[in-house]
Amino acid sequence: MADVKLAFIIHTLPYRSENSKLGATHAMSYQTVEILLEDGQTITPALCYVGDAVLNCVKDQKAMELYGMTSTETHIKNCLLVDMDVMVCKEDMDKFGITEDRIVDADDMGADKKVQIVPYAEIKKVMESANHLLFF
Amino acid sequence: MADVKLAFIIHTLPYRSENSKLGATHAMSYQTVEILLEDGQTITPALCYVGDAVLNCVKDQKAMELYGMTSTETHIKNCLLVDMDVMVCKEDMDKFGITEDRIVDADDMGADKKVQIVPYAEIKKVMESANHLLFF
Amino acid sequence: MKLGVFMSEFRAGSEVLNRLTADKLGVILVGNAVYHAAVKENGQSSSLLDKSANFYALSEDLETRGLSPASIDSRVKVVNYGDVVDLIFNDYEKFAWL
Amino acid sequence: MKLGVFMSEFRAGSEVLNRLTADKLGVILVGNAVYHAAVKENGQSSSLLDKSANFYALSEDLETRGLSPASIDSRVKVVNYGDVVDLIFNDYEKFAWL
Amino acid sequence: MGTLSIGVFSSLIGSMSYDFALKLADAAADKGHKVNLWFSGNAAGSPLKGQKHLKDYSHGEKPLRAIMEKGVEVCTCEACSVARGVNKTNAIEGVQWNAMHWYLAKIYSSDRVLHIGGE
Amino acid sequence: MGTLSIGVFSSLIGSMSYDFALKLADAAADKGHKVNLWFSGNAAGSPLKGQKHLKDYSHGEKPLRAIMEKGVEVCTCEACSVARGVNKTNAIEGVQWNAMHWYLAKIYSSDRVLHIGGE
Repeated sequence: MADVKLAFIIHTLPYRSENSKLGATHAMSYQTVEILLEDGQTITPALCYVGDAVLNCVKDQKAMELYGMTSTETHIKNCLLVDMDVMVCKEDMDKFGITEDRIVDADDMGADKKVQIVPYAEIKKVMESANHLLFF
Repeated sequence: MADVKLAFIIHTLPYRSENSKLGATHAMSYQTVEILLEDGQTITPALCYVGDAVLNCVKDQKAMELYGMTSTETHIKNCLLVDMDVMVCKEDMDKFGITEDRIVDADDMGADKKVQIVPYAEIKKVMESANHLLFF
Repeated sequence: MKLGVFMSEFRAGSEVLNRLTADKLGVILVGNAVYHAAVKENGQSSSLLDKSANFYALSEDLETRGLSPASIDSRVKVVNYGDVVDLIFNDYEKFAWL
Repeated sequence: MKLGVFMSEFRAGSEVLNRLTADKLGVILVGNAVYHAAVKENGQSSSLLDKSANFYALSEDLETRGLSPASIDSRVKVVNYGDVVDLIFNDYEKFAWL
Repeated sequence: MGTLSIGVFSSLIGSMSYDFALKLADAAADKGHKVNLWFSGNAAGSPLKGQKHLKDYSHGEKPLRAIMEKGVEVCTCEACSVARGVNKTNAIEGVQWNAMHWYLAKIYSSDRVLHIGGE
Repeated sequence: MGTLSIGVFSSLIGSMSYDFALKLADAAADKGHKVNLWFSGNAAGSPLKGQKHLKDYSHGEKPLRAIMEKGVEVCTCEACSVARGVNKTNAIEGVQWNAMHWYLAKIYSSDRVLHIGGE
C-alpha cells in the first residue's frame, strides 16, 4: 500500500481541551513524515470539522493577543498553506447560523486552498475511504 | 467568626476526573486544619452529592482490586468515620432507581454516621447556611 | 444569598445551574460558556439565558474565539478580568464554578 | 466499513455517535460510558442502546463503579481487556474514541 | 481591600481554566486584594520548573513567578504533586508545599472563595 | 499477529483513559501483538520520572516501564512534553522523543489504530 489515507475528525470545541488544536497539528505533520517512511510511501490526511467543532473554523480569533497562544484559526491556516484538504460540515454551520464569510481563510498568506464547506455525507465518504480514523 | 461552614457540592461522576474524589479528601482535611488555625477557630464541612454525582455513592466499587487505586467508596467511608455530614440527594437517587441498600455505609468500620438521604431542599439549605461553596 | 455562578462549558453544567436559586443570582460566562451568549442553534438563543439572573461574559474569552462583543445577546453584559474581580468583591458573596 | 466506536463518557459523545453509520458497527462502552449499560433514568434505559449496533461493556469499568456485570442491559455483552484486543483485531477495522 | 482564595484543579495546558485562574489572581492583586492560590488535581503538575515557552501552548511558569512577585501566595497539594513526579527539588521556587488543610485554613480567613474545578 | 498503534492524549491522573491505554497495550502485547504508544497533549506530561506511587492516585511509571519491557514502543511528543517542563533529562528511560510525524509513521505500518483523545 503506497498511500495511507487518514481522516482527522474534529468534533470538540476549541480552547476547552487541546484536542481540536492537536488534530490540526497532527494532520499537518504529514508534511514531514517522509523522513521516517520509505520511498513511495505517503500519507494523505483530511481534516474534517463536524458538530460543535465547526466553531473552530470561525475567523478573527485573538488567542495570541489575549492569551499569548497560537489560535486555532492560525493552525487551520497553516493546514491550508500545506495544501491539506480541510472540510467543515455545512449542516452544522447552518445550525449555528455561521455564514461562509465567517469561515477562516488563508488568502492573506497566499494559500490556494480554501476550507471546503461540504454536506455531512461528504465527510462520511472521507471516513469510509480512509484507512484509519482519528477522532479529536 | 469562630466556625466557618463549608459546603462541598459534588456534581460530577466518579473516575471521569479527580474532582469527586478530591471533594471528599479536601472536606476530610478539616480534621487536621486546627494546626494552621488559632484556638477556637473551626471549620465545619458538609459533603453533598447531587445530580449524576449520586452515582459516586453506590457501594461495592472495585477500583483498588482492578486499578490499584482507592475507590470513591472508601473516601466516602473515611468521611463517615470522621463524623462528617455526608448527604445524597433523594430525588436524584430516585431518578436513577438507586435504592437505599445500594448506598455506601461504613458499618463494617464501626462508624456511627450514615450517608443521609435528603431532599434537594435540604442541600439548598446547606448551601445557604454555608460561608463558602466548593463545587467539585 | 448573593450567588455568582461561573459557567465554563458550553455543553455541561446547565442542569446543575437550573436548580440553583439565590436572592441575587449572577451567571458569569467564561471559557467555552461564552458561546451561550454568542451563538444561536437553529435560530434559538441558548435557553440558559432564560433563567432569571444577571449575565456577564468575559470579553477576552469571546474575542479569543472570534466572537465580537458587539454581537452578543442583549441580556449579557461584557466584562473583563478587572470587572470580574469587582463582581467577586462587590456584587456577590458565594461562588460556584461549573 | 467495520467500525468500532469506543464511548468513554456518560454525558457526551451521543450526538457524534448518532451520525455514524457502518456496515458493521460496534459500540464499546468504557469508563463512565458503562453507565449507559447499567443505569436507567426515570425508568428508561439509555437511548444509546436503541442504535442498531453490537454493544460491549468493559467488566473492569463496571465493577470499579460498583455495577454488577450480571445486572446490565441484556443488549450489552460484557468483555474484559483481552476481549477488547480481540474485538480490535478480529471484529472491526477502524475505530473512533468519543 | 479583601482576601480572595482561588482553588485550581485543572491542568497547565488544556481547558485554559488554569490561564483564567492566573489572570484573575493577577487582576485581583493589581487592585490591591490579597490572593491565595491553591493547586490540586492536575494543577498540581504545574509547579514543575523549566517549562519551555512555545507559542502553541499555554505557559504557566512565567505568569506564576510574576504573580508571586506581586505577593500572591501559591501552594500546591504535596500528595497530588509527588504522585505526578513533581517534588520540591524540581519545582518552581516560591511555591509552597502543604496538605489540603492549607487551602481550608486560607479559606477560613478569606472574604471570597472561588473554587475552580475541572480537569 | 498484528500491529496496533494507540495514541493517548489524556493526563496521567484524572479521566483514567491513560490507565485504559496502558492496560490495553499490556493485554495486546500479552497476546503477541506489536504495540506502539504515542503520548501527546496532557499525556505528554506522564513520562516524568520519580512518580510516587500513592494509593489514592493512578500511577503510570511502573506499568509504563513494565510494558516497555514487553516490547511496547513508547514515544512522547517532544513539544508537548517540554512545554510542560518534562524533558530528556528528567524523563523515564526508554521513552522515545520525537515529533508528531512519529505517530503518523507508526500508523502507516499499523493494522489497527486506536486514537484516544480526551483530557
